[in-house]
Amino acid sequence: MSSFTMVKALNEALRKELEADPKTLVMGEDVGRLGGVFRVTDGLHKDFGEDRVIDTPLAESGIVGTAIGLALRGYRPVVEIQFDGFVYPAFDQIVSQLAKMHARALGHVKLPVTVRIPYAGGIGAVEHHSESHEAYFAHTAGLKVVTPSNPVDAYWMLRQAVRCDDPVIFLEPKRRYWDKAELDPNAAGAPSRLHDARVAREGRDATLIAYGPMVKVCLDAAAAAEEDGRSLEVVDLRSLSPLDFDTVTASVQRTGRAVVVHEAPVFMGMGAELAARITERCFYALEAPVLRVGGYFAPYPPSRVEETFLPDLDRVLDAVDRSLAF
Amino acid sequence: MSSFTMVKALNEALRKELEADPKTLVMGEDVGRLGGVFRVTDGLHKDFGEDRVIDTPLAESGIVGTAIGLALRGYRPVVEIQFDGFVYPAFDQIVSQLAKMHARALGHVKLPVTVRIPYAGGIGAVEHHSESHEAYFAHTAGLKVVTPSNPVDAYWMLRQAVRCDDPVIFLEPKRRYWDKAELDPNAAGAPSRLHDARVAREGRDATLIAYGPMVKVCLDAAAAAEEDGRSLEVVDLRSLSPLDFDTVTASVQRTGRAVVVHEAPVFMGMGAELAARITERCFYALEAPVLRVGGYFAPYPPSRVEETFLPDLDRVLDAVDRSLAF
Amino acid sequence: MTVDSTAGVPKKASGTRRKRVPSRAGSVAPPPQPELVQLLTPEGERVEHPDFSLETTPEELRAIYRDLVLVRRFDGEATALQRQGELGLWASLLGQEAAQVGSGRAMRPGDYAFPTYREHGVAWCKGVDPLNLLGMFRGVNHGGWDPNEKNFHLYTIVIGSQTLHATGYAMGITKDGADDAVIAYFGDGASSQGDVNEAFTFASVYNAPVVFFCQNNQWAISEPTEKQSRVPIYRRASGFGFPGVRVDGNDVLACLAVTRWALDHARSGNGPVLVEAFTYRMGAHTTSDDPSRYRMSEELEAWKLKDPIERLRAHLVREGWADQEFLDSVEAESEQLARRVREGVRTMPDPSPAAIFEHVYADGHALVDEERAQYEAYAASFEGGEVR
Amino acid sequence: MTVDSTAGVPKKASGTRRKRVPSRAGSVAPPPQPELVQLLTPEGERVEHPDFSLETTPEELRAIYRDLVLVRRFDGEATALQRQGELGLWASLLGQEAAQVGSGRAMRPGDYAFPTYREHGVAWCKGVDPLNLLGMFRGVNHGGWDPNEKNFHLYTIVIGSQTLHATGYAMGITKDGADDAVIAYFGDGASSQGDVNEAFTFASVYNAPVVFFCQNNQWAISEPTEKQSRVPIYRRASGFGFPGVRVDGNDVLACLAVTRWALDHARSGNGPVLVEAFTYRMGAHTTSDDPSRYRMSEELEAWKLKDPIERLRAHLVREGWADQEFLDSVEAESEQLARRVREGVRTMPDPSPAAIFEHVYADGHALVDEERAQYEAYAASFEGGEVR
Ligand SMILES: Cc1ncc(C[n+]2csc(CCOP(=O)(O)OP(=O)(O)O)c2C)c(N)n1
Ligand SMILES: Cc1ncc(C[n+]2csc(CCOP(=O)(O)OP(=O)(O)O)c2C)c(N)n1
Ligand SMILES: [Mg+2]
Ligand SMILES: [Mg+2]
Repeated sequence: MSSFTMVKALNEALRKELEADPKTLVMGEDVGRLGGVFRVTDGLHKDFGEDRVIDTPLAESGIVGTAIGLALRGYRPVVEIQFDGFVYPAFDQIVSQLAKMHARALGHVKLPVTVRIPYAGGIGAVEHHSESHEAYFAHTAGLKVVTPSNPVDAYWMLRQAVRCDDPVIFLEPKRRYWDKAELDPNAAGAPSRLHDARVAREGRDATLIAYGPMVKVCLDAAAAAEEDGRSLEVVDLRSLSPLDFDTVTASVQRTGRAVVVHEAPVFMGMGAELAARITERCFYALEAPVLRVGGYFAPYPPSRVEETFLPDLDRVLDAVDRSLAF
Repeated sequence: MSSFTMVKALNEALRKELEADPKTLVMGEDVGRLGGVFRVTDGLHKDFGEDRVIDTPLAESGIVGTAIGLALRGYRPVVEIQFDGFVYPAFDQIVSQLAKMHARALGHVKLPVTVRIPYAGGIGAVEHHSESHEAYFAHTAGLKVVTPSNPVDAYWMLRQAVRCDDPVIFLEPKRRYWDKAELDPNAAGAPSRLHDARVAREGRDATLIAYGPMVKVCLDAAAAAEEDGRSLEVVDLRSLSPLDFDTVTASVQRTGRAVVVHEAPVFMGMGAELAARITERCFYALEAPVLRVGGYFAPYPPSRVEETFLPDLDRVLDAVDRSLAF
Repeated sequence: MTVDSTAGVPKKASGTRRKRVPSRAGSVAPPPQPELVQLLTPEGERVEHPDFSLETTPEELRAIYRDLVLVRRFDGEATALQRQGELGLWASLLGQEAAQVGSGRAMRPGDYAFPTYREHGVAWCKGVDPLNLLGMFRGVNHGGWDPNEKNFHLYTIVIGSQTLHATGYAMGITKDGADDAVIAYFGDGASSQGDVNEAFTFASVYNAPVVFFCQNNQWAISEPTEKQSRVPIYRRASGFGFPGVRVDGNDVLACLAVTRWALDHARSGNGPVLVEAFTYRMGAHTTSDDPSRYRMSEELEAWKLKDPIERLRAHLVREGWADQEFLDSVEAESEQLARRVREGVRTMPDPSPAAIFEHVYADGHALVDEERAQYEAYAASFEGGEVR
Repeated sequence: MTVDSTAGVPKKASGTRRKRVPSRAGSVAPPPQPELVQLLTPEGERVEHPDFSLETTPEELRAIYRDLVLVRRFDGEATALQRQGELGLWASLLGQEAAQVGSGRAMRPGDYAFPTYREHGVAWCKGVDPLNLLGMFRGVNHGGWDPNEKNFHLYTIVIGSQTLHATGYAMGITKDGADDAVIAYFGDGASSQGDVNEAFTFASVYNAPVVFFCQNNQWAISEPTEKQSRVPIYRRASGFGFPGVRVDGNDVLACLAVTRWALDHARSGNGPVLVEAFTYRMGAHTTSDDPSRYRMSEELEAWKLKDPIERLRAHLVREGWADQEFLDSVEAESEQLARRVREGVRTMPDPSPAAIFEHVYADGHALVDEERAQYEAYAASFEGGEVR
């Protein structure tokens, strides 16, 4: 056990996978000598060489498209998209090719491609560097979509994503990159399956449902609520597609109330699906409609107002109040 | 008044807008001499010339990107994407530029670009020609998203879309292209505002909510249900962003039950948002959770099984039964 | 010389403003067409080319002839089957047989082809059963053959996408230290797509063993090639730092020789090559298309004189390498093929509705499982237990 | 000649397989660098070029010198302001002043520029207040100036996108029958993006009056130009059928002359031109970057000798067109500019939180209105009535 930031945990996961399978590749813009703009690939170029840790031309469609070709030749590429807002040039390759080729080939080919994307806001960045676009990917059949909330999950989830025979969109909450946790990278295996949600904190009065960057906000909110005598359960989804509704609904059946929290705009966000499905499954258990806290229906704003845009402890507790008052 | 197919209605709408404003342009692949693969632009190239009805190179990002530039120069381009599945190469230009540039410029520039897309299934086509991707666009702030269900709406909604100073994603339900209706293209103006939903059929027992290609399925279902003594209301959303929740919730407040129907996969589709928001607004009026009927979480299948994939009268009424039995 | 000498060198930077010559899209005079690599004239005469030689035996030429005829017959049958309602759509290769058979035959078994939706002749050369090609056009699958069985990838409909897959595959060949190469097929229209140009960049930067084979059949549905480029497409390559060649796409021998050279160039570590096969789409874009709306029949007539099969037949007959018996036997074989295809299509089973849920994921997905179970319960609620 | 003569012509189609020379990405030997258009040597000596001439007055040269100095000073101040926490990020143009001021000055007021995020010198020449450029780097807006006021579009961060906007804008100029032209700025890295290549296609097919101005500063963050192209970037143009020129990007006079020629070429109805300004990014990619991780300091030292400002100063002094007084006055003016910028940034107001909801749509949107009202009610529930 030693202390890892999420960046270091991700780096270690890549290193382990590069060691384990000579067919595993890392590719993307500046992932080589620089080690990535967030240093997630730091040192890998030096240790595994430019044949396995590949600086690509500046073209995201090309990166994902050639990764598909490499996968067809038997490779296992881990692609880095430098920032969330730069994945869209690759959208066609992701949605029409990466997601659909296995089905198109009636299973004859597999596409074990992991697409790592540092995503979401809160780091004071310029435009296109703070987007939460998980809904686009989650709505796309053929993709798996996961996002860790802490270094330990980041490590194990990335290793599982790389080994998964399906394409995985791996969303890294960049504002949590420097959070630390104790991790034993040589432990026997992942503490739990890739696609299980996790009850991050137990509680009785309402369930907060979050993933990636918002799990910490919800945990903080639950801690603050405790001081007011309210007991909030926090569920960390970890996987958005597939989505572990059993864990979610089991919690809501107990608490009777749910608030979903994410950075993406509320409209057509993950919260909509969660609200719809929780209501289907827990209709009689619900004391209040599932409420949603998220970004507003607007482009991600300039950094000097991003705090207003981003759900925070106050907005989460405001929604909890509204839920309890219903 | 005379009889128009939806294709002819759309064609007439474009003609009227090309006549009304010399800055209006039509551009896309094969929209010129051929008149578009569905003949929506038939005759326009001949009558308005190749400076206004423009056959473009085969590059969707280029089409939308140059349309943005033309809009910046004061033009009002109406872009055709040949089929739903071919819009993804333009996704970056749509999501990062078209949708956001007005906000980026603090309102200094306007982007009156209409992106027409023949979408959805039911015509027995090969892959990529039957997709329903409205959720991607509806989740994107900065875009408006509309879809007509019949020739009269098609005519007026397209005219309004072209005149709108915001970018509009105009989704044309291609399986309804050859449906007919009586239309007076010289009437004084649109029968209603662009963004209003419409109660397409009144009823008491439950509300069917649909748009584009599924409105007819729901109307048929309502007619069939009447024979069983059930009175179903049908709401045609027409606009998906903004979404007219007032009309929707007014209906559900009356009926107490709602079923949303669309071709797109249920997971993260429009039905999720509708269910979530209806539940928020009508919590105590709901006799059952909002149910959803839609495509499965899979790539759109080969045409010989598309009927299984597509919601039909039986699946809609099955959901109504489940709602009523709740 | 610092100004690229191939296009519009300024004589002198003029201080004064030249009067603007108004110009409209498409009105730029097309440059003179470059000469094509040709080894067999339209009249069937064998000619030599300074850069590309080819040695063939009569037997090989007969085998090529057989390929051309069978491929055309298969294609014609598919068109007929579409008219009869057995297929939903068909994209005919009529006129492009030489480009496809020539390039297809240039590949070794280890070489991999990434086709568009029209490469029936390449599929034939790679040994793919033609019936396999019909599944997607009939609507029973989206392709569905095993690409690795014959090193022939699935048809790709999204224009240009496959050029990146081909390039990535070729990058993998380099990593493997293998002796194989790849052909990425695409059309004149596709040359405008960002993906194709990104493929050029990746292939040249990584020196990948990929041949970009552009069948310039003069049309992208209704748009002539001038809507895609104002210079010949083969010239695109030089701007990316690799060679481009224009070959007579109706000359199967030239296509064979040039593609073989290109593949060898690529597999020898010299990086990509762009081959532009100058040919003509003799039919409609697909069976849904009506070319009379946008092109002159004279054009078609002119190209008929360059027919790829006729010229090889003339050559074989002139040289005395093919007698009537041979020609008849090929004809008979082609009829047999057509019959097999016809019967195969008519008895091709529809997929079961539950096929929708199969192969969405390799490792499974809870939502797919759930929806499948729901569907099955729903279907069971009907008489007969299955819905259509 | 059918094989493009500029890249790897085969001598003869070899029947035998050459032994494969294994090759790794990047290991291809770079071709010899072409000569640059140069009018002013690094030593400040005025030279003539056979294709590009330029007539200038001493006064004009002094004005150019002033631009260069002020732009550099402004840029340095912005870098300092970032270090002081006043800006979140800064993308320095250090080393690229000549490319920007030369091309920027070549434009007429009616000409339109579509910049990346680094064209502070072009903005300066177009008359945009430098303070406006700082808003997005401070995080108070995403740009926000009125592009039509000075015909200078907003900074575009998504690499390559703006080249299509520029092309569309230029197509509009043609439709208007106007006498204007457009410059699309982009970097060496951007040349790999599909969008840029699609822009080349659209511009050439529609013969649009757009100059593609690529500042090849040798680096795309940590990737050297060889990761983007194995031939000089200016050569890309010929494959699309328009001229490409490589100019010494540290020679402001050459940049001015070549860009002026290119703009005139474009506005005269001859279609697009690609100008590659060969220069060097002297600083980090942005203030977030640490170039010591990936490049040698010797490279930097070599380029220091080619400094764009030094050579013009040397020229002015040698010709006796600038005395100490003049140089001092420019220096003083640059300090004044820096002071104004410093003060301007420090007093730049933060946007109000409700700005999030403004300008999302031009014609309004019910959901935005609803969320805004909700936000305002929520904010009002706090003491002081506003949340941060
Ligand atoms: C990305 C994309 N856009 C549009 C289409 C629709 N489409 C199908 S074929 C075609 C023309 C292709 O022309 P070309 O590349 O010359 O190939 P050809 O059909 O002539 O063989 C078009 C526009 C598509 N399949 N994919
Ligand atoms: C589509 C996209 N991908 C990635 C990035 C991240 N990024 C910002 S600048 C840059 C390098 C750009 O290099 P170049 O085009 O040479 O311009 P320069 O920064 O050298 O001026 C990258 C990769 C981006 N902004 N947009
Ligand atoms: Mg073609
Ligand atoms: Mg650069």
